[in-house]
Amino acid sequence: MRQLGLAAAIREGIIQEMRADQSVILMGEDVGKFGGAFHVTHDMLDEFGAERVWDTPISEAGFTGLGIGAALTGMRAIVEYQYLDFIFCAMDQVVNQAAKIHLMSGGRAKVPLVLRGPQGATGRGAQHSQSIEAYFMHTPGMKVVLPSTPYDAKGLIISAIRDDNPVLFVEHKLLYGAASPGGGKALSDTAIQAIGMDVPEEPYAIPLGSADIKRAGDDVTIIATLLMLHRALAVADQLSNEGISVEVIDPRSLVPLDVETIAASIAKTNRVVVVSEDTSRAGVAAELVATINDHCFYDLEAPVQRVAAGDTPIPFAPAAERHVIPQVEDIRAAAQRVLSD
Amino acid sequence: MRQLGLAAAIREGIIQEMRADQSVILMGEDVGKFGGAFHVTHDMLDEFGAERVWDTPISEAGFTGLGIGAALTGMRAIVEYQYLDFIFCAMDQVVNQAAKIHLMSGGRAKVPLVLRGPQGATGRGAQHSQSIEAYFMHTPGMKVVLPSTPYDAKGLIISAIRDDNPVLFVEHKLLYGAASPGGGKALSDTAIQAIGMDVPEEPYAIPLGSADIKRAGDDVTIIATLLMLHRALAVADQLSNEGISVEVIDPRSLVPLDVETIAASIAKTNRVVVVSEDTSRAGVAAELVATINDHCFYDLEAPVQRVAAGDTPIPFAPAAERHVIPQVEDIRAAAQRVLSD
Amino acid sequence: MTTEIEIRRQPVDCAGQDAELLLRMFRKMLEAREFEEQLYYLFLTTAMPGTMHQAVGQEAVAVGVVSALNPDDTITSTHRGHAHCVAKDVPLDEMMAEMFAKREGSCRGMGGSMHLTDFSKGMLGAFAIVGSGIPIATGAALSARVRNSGQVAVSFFGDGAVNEGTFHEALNMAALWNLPAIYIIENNQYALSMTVAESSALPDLAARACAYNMPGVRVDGNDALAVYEATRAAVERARAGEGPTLIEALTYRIRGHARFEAAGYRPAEEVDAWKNADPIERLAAGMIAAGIASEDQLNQIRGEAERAIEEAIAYAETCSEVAAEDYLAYITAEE
Amino acid sequence: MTTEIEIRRQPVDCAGQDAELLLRMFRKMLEAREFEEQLYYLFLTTAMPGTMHQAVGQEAVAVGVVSALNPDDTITSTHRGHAHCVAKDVPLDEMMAEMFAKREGSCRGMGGSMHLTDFSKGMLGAFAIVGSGIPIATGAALSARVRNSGQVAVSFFGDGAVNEGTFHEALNMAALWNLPAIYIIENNQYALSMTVAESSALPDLAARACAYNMPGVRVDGNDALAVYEATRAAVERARAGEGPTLIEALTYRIRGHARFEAAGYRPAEEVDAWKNADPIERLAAGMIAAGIASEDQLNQIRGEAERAIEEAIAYAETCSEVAAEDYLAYITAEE
Ligand SMILES: Cc1ncc(C[n+]2csc(CCOP(=O)(O)OP(=O)(O)O)c2C)c(N)n1
Ligand SMILES: Cc1ncc(C[n+]2csc(CCOP(=O)(O)OP(=O)(O)O)c2C)c(N)n1
Ligand SMILES: [Mg+2]
Ligand SMILES: [Mg+2]
Repeated sequence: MRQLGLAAAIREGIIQEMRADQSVILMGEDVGKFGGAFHVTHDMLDEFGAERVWDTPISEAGFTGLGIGAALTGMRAIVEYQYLDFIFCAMDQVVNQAAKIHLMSGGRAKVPLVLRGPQGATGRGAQHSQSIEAYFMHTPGMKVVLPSTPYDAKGLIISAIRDDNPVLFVEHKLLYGAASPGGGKALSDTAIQAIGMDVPEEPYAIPLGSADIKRAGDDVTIIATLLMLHRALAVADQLSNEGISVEVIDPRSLVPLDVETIAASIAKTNRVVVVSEDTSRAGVAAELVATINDHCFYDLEAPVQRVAAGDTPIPFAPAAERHVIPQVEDIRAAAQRVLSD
Repeated sequence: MRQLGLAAAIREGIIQEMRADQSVILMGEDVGKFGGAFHVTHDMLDEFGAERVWDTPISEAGFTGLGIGAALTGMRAIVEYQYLDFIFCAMDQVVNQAAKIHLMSGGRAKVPLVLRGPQGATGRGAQHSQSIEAYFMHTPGMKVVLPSTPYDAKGLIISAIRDDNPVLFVEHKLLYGAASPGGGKALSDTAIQAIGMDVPEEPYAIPLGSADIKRAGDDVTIIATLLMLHRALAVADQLSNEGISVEVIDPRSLVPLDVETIAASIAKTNRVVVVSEDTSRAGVAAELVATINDHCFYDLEAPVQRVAAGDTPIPFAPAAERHVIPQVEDIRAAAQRVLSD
Repeated sequence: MTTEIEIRRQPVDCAGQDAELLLRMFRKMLEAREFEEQLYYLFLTTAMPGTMHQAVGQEAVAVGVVSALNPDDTITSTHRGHAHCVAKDVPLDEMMAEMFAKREGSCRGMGGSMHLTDFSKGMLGAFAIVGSGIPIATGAALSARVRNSGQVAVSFFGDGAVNEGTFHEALNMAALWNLPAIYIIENNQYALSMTVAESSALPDLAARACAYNMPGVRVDGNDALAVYEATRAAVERARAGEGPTLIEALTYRIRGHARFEAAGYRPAEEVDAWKNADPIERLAAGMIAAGIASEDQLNQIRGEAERAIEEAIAYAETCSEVAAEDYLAYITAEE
Repeated sequence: MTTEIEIRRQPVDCAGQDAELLLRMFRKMLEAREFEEQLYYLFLTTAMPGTMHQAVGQEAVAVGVVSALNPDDTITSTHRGHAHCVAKDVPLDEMMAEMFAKREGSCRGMGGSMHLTDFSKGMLGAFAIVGSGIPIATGAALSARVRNSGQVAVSFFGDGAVNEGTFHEALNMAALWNLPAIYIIENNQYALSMTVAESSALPDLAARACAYNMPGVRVDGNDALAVYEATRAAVERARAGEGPTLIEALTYRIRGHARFEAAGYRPAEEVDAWKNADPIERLAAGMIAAGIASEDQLNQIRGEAERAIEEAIAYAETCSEVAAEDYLAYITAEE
């Protein structure tokens, strides 16, 4: 089958939904004429015109609000942030407005809105490196989706666009693939696996809330998203050489979360490592640990190992950034700890 | 000793620091002429003048940035948000700027900034009821402080002002006490305990990162902050009638967190309930569960019970709000569960 | 630099104007007034949940603006939104039921006073974060343009809201793209305790449109007809694809900021002077002077408005209580 | 409505001007230019970490503005901040070491290109979130006022940044309170791919000051002396307590937006035309025409600037690597 990179897969999903549904519009900085800072929206302006692809000023709060207003009145709006770090400029619109409108209206208003963009640490310093998903996991009324492969990305972006709620769709710069400016570096991260690159040409939807077992195993469960999923798979490879069988689960969406798949795995392995690139404290990994505590405590033979970014703004120097962000070795060490505990 | 309410205690702490240190300034909406929407800054404009007490336009991002700029250049700035829900309008300034500047400058710049205001659900609907501390726990570079009694409030606000970092200082409307417009309702919440109301007149500082055992006990540990601390104490009262001895811990600051005090308690009781008014998912309680998993797993005889607000925007109708926010009965039921597990 | 504010007391100049329009506006203003006056009384005497912000004295803005719109045009409102809802034909019964936190409320008891909304009437939401509705209305204008629907979108907000970044960002985009949007600054001269001169470097708020290459118009906000006319011109511009307009309607909030707030920061003479410039009385006097209605006719309308609110209260009292778990159905929208 | 942009190529009019000032500006501009040109080469040929945004062609703005300041006046900068740092006397060695992510870097290797900072020089920070430095500089101005220090605070930002809410909120407060702040729009005519006309409803950006009752001045941003003069007037105003000024300096970014960005959205003739309006050459020509310096003298300065950058690179190469755990000392400030 035809192979695509992640950026290209997301792009195809968006284009197909825009073709199928006139109400889908796109907005953000440099998304039109320029085709998007990471080329995800390449050529869309040409195909769909300036009434559906809006090149906005640098006004994150403003154009997020525009997306909400459009979503309230019959559109499905896709809003791109050039880096997800900039979503904080629009935080009130996302947290206080988009996420709350459906409930505040007693279910009468809907906000079909996709908020998407790239994140992840790639040597750009504290303001261009964050992983932001936990802020929105903690914001009721939103869904949070994170694809780790091109196949998942296409199916998930289509579901996100069709969803009637605000959906944060998180993309990792290092996973975009060679076609994108983020791709150069991607190729140099040796842990990135060439998985899920066979992408069907026809549109397909992957339901939100369905985790995917990226690798089946018996001895220890590793739960990871985005780039960390690839590092977890690298660890699974390494450990299998030592006779240890690792199950790697990709939640694919954190809200809704597929607790069943996770619990079934833990019932089998009794040992878990959770991995996330975001800041550890009150982050994704913390919530996963708490969820496992809630549902699987008596299945655990050792404390869940939580592996996440250090509780620090992300430093510029590559050696320091590497120390903050979980590396293959860190995940491997955690797996070994949970196995020996 | 003289008794004070929480709002009055915070006010006294701020005034004493402003008297002692010319570099302390205050800014926010209606903090001067009007004395603050909850009267915390009452009469400060008269005493300190318009050069130190700034009545700002409704420009949260703007005046937060002003506070940062002032803090970078020799001031200690205290910024009030009329409700903490509005801090999202300033989120970029808080998360991307204030919290990261010290690290980005290689330790050469300091941002002594207190961000404070009231939060908590009091029948005002989704945009005036949130508990926001987890967003900032998850933001490295900040400290997060939450007083539950007037005594703590005065000692903690003084420490917060003297701290060289951005500190989020969270106040709960229902705890403000009768002198404040928030106080009317406070009196009608029967769970609020008259504790820590003896407040010394002289200034004193309570170190950040020092938890307080509000009630000692042996059978189960309840960790709670703000209003929930009072509800936890009410539960402890009720259970003591049934011969169950509850230890109630008030972390007082979530960043830094006094893990030692918590671990020592769990080593004794082996059973824990964590309670927080913020949204459960990826919230304060999740982080506490994860921290306990990290440090105390082998001391646990039952899964930690997590009690927090439902994963929903906060509904207006009082019956619904009560269902979302942890009540005395919910905490009590959790304690009973963890004891019988 | 700042336009000196003159308090106008003269009757609205109704000569030769459309009687039906004037009477309808009069009735709507009375309903809005009575809705809030009765609420105030209910808050004093019963266990009403939550809080509320009264627009008493400002009714001509809401009613004048909305009277120039089509039913399918959209609006966004604020924490002070009752009058906007009344003007936009949100059923009084449902509004009152919402204030009582009842299931039959316009937001099913989930929103309350600060979030009164009714999509079926083009009322897109009351946003209680100051300034937050401005880009949302702008998005509705963008959507109208994409759908080629001919609708206009109106955002109501206060004098305090012009200092939020959202005002700036939204107005720039609306003007840049000639969106069919209309921005109404309800300048009641105070943002809680802060006067316009204390919070805006350019206290002539309509003039702030200069930065967006957009027309800015100041209008007597206690003259429903003047507000109507100014809005009508803006609507025409918008529907013709000529872009947005900023309208500053000068008015006064007679009550405190919220529920029982005493507003001690305002001189008593100032409040009194504005009480004597009441927009409802000015319209009544104008209609009588122009021979459009008799005192009797107007009294009859007054009685009808009072009864409509009485009935709304009676209705709300009989509605069903929100159940503790109702909200679970409204967290996310699912097919 | 929009001021037509005229590309000026004439020599800077240096007749009767302070030679020392002109030569100093020339030297600073050369250092900034050379710093970035060498960096570009290093990014091409070595494993430089991170990215960078060049201000090649815009040096007259940074240097002209800062030349009108005292050493203890403060500035904030952006993602495109190298020239601001050079102008503000941040040591070139430390700047280069920071680019190399070395411990001796001005931010100890924690900041990088987008966050070059040096407090000891009044350089308060490079803020790479567009618009975010504007209120921070305004806070420095407020602090100067509270401390009665006589300092002014300058915020540099791009034409794209005027559309952020922070611009609006900060300028309003600065004007409202007459703070000693100066706002420099470095209008290089593009925000990544977006032209000013595509993103600003009022493309005459200086004129946007109208909304804040603040003077707005447009100046030839490739004429260091003109920039200097405009800033000097603003500094005088600010120090006299008369409040802030908005200055729009019209210039052009000769390179792509970042590192290897090709800027294919710009017509080649436009780029060429601006290359011929180079601010360094214009100043050189002006000094020669006015007899302030000889070609030889200027060549000597050119050589010195080149050597200074060479030395900075040599220094950076010998500096020590940041250790993996260095950052732990910088997360929070503790006594
Ligand atoms: C972002 C934000 N900041 C502050 C508040 C608190 N607040 C509510 S209304 C108000 C005053 C608003 O003034 P204005 O915009 O003039 O409207 P008015 O109340 O006069 O109708 C304030 C400060 C808020 N709701 N939202
Ligand atoms: C809030 C925010 N939005 C978007 C970006 C991405 N971005 C970086 S620079 C830039 C263009 C800025 O244009 P301008 O302000 O004119 O400065 P210039 O790059 O021309 O110097 C953009 C969109 C950002 N860094 N911050
Ligand atoms: Mg007002
Ligand atoms: Mg630019």
